[in-house]
Amino acid sequence: MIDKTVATVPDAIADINDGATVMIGGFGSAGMPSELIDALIGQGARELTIVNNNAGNGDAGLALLLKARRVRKIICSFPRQTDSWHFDALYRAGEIELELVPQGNLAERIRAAGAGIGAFYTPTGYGTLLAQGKETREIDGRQYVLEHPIHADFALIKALAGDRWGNLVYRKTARNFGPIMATAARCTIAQVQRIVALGVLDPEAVVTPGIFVRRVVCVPAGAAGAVHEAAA
Amino acid sequence: MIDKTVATVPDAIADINDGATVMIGGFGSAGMPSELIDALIGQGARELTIVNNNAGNGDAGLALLLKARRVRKIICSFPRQTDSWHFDALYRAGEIELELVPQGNLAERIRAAGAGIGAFYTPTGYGTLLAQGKETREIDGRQYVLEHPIHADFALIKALAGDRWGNLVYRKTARNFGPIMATAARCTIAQVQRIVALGVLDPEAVVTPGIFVRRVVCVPAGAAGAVHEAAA
Amino acid sequence: MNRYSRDQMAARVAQDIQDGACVNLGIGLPTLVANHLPKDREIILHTENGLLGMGPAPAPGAEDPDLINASKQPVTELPGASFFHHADSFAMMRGGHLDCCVLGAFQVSVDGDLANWHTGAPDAIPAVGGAMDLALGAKSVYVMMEHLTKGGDSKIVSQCSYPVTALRCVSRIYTDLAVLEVTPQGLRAVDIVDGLSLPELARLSGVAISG
Amino acid sequence: MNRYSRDQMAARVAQDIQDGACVNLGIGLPTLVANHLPKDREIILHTENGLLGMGPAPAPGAEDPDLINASKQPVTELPGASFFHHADSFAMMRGGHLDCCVLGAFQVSVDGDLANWHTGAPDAIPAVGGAMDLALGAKSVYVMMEHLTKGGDSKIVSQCSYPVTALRCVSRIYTDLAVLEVTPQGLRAVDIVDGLSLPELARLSGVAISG
Repeated sequence: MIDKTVATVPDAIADINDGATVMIGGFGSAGMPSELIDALIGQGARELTIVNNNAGNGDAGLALLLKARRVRKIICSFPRQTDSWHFDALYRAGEIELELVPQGNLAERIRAAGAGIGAFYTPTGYGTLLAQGKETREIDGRQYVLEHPIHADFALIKALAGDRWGNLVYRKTARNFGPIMATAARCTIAQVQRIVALGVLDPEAVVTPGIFVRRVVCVPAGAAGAVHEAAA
Repeated sequence: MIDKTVATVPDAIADINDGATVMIGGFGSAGMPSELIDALIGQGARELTIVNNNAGNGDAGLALLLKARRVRKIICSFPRQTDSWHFDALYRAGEIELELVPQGNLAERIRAAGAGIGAFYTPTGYGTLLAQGKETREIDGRQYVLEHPIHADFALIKALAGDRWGNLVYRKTARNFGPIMATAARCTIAQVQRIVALGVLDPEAVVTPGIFVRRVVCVPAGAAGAVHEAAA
Repeated sequence: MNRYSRDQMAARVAQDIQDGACVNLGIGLPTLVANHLPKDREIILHTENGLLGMGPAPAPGAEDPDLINASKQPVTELPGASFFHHADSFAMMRGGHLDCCVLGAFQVSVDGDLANWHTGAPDAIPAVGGAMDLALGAKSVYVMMEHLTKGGDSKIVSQCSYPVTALRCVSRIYTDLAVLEVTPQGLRAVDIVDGLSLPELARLSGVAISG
Repeated sequence: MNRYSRDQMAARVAQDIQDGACVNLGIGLPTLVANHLPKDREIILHTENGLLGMGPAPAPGAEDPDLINASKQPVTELPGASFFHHADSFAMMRGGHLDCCVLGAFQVSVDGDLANWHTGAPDAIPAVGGAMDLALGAKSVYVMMEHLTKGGDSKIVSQCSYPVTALRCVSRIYTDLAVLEVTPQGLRAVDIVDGLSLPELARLSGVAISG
């Protein structure tokens, strides 16, 4: 029998190794798998490469992973925010490597990894600093930059509900990077607000088919979260 | 006010011009927009380039469009079937051009057109007849073929339900090529079994956002179709 | 010198957005445009973090942390809305499906090159977000900005000195002094604030502008 | 000479499919494998036209023309199923997410090259479907075929004479005479039908096979 559910959050992330590339879902705090990140901080893996849209906000989640100096490199589109002080300090001290990627190229590179595409020509970034040193090509009169997939060892994502096959549905704009990161990692770990019986999720509305998910762990919504669920 | 609904099927396809590239959804008969195709036969446009997975079955839909000699070229993955006699006859007589594309490359080239990708490297077809004359490249020790997007002037697709913004949901494996063809054509025309009020479709379960659809026309299911709807 | 207020600029942009358009309003000044969209037009707002059919800010207390815009502010969804993931959202942009986007800028060149993501200052931490995708993806790219820097320099330039976001992408420029169209023959003034002459506008801008 | 029956071949393939695997069964002979999947294993079937969690054929009269497999035969959906569009389905295949696919073949080479889409005959109408994507996408590619052609020629060859589907993609070959593993050192016999010796199998095959 297939059962991808895992009992505890620490169990779910126990095997993340030093030096791993870890994708972390979320756009700001929407869709950020906070409990998985907190467990990763506790678990202690070091020298990580992190893929996320941002570089941490305030004093929570990814920002604390950075503060704990577990991250060697971050691949993201928008590191600079009013509350990205932990990243800012490490960056200015030369203690973290930054690969800055336009957001659409970041998304497409993650999708390409999951889809087995070797590389692709994108118009985004052509003629800018972020395409310096990259191969370019004119196709049908338009200029493109060659971009390569971003593969990961692990993806940590957050979804609304999941089942024992790993099927997932998301909630509103918290969907963002979750579905594509799930396809691009060797081992995708999803925290969900609830685990439902097989067959409960509408097959027409499953966003991430279970084939892309290795582990599902239940993290019920807190007080704030419970409000959303009532509203959903 | 946005109202993409069109009163009649002939109105929906009236402006398809001679020489147009027309994508037609469906995998076999599942998802095939039969009424739109029948109207296109009646409308009379000639010298068409058709993009479909197959090359017509039996004496219906696309097969009849071929029989009527309206198609100059077909781009597909699987023309040869036990009941593809109209295509077979034209092909053997040298009266139709065939571009044979592996099914996954066909899907990805259609998706690339909708996504603004200039070209992409795919492993599929490398070292085969279907990659002859195409550019290849080794990336990280694996061999790839360069493939280009397939754009269309029109896409004719079938969905289960749609609203006046053009949002669509599909039904089971009749989804197949519809969502990606919708993104790749200048003008996408969807026949739906029912038109619903704005807000009826679940925003989490909309498969084709309305931005990709120009026209929606209602074709209620026939006797057989009514059975499916009762079962849905 | 007269100037268009920020709300007047926003209203002027809104007037140029057609009924039925799918539009992305960028961070900052462009968000004001939402308040001025003509009531008799139905315009669909896109936010690149995965929502088409975005509605206005929620009532206080009704904020939902899972329903935000690209600036990470709480928003609402309208009937007809749809949610999608990031690759689909940026495919929508890059694929040329948006009718229009409205962006802020540091500089725009007479050729329509846009600089709006990075000052290039040696100690600045660069951040690009979706700016490059928006700039080249939408059918029409409208820029909203002050015409002059605080130091009095023109933000309309013959060539961008700041790092560019995308080349030859801007269609129209809406400033506190004028509305300019980017044409193959250079900039053309569509509107000028009352009391400012075309030659004076061109002199302030430091580039040629036709009437 | 003894031969494995088609059902014995299918049962032998089924035995090599692990509990929890996501599997695509190709057109023709491989569809028989579904009838032999061990009851104590939960195996998820994929069909490339957009369904994961495919169930068996429906009862007569319960066919649904919107619910078919890649051979366009009516099927059913199991609890846990999901539907997706063609680009997502082939991304799943090309991206290496399927554990296993089972395919028919005209020929397989000792290097694991597969020929199963086209005879190359001058008057043949070529059709490829999803064969090339399946052949290189799945983690393990199992081929099921008769060992010999009707004319008695080996379908296991040193080099394919038919147009290839994909290079070096086949993991195992299940025939009516043997089960062969494709290794970097060449073919290795895993099982041979009762009464057939390894040297005789190699002689019939016309290629070297280790024991």
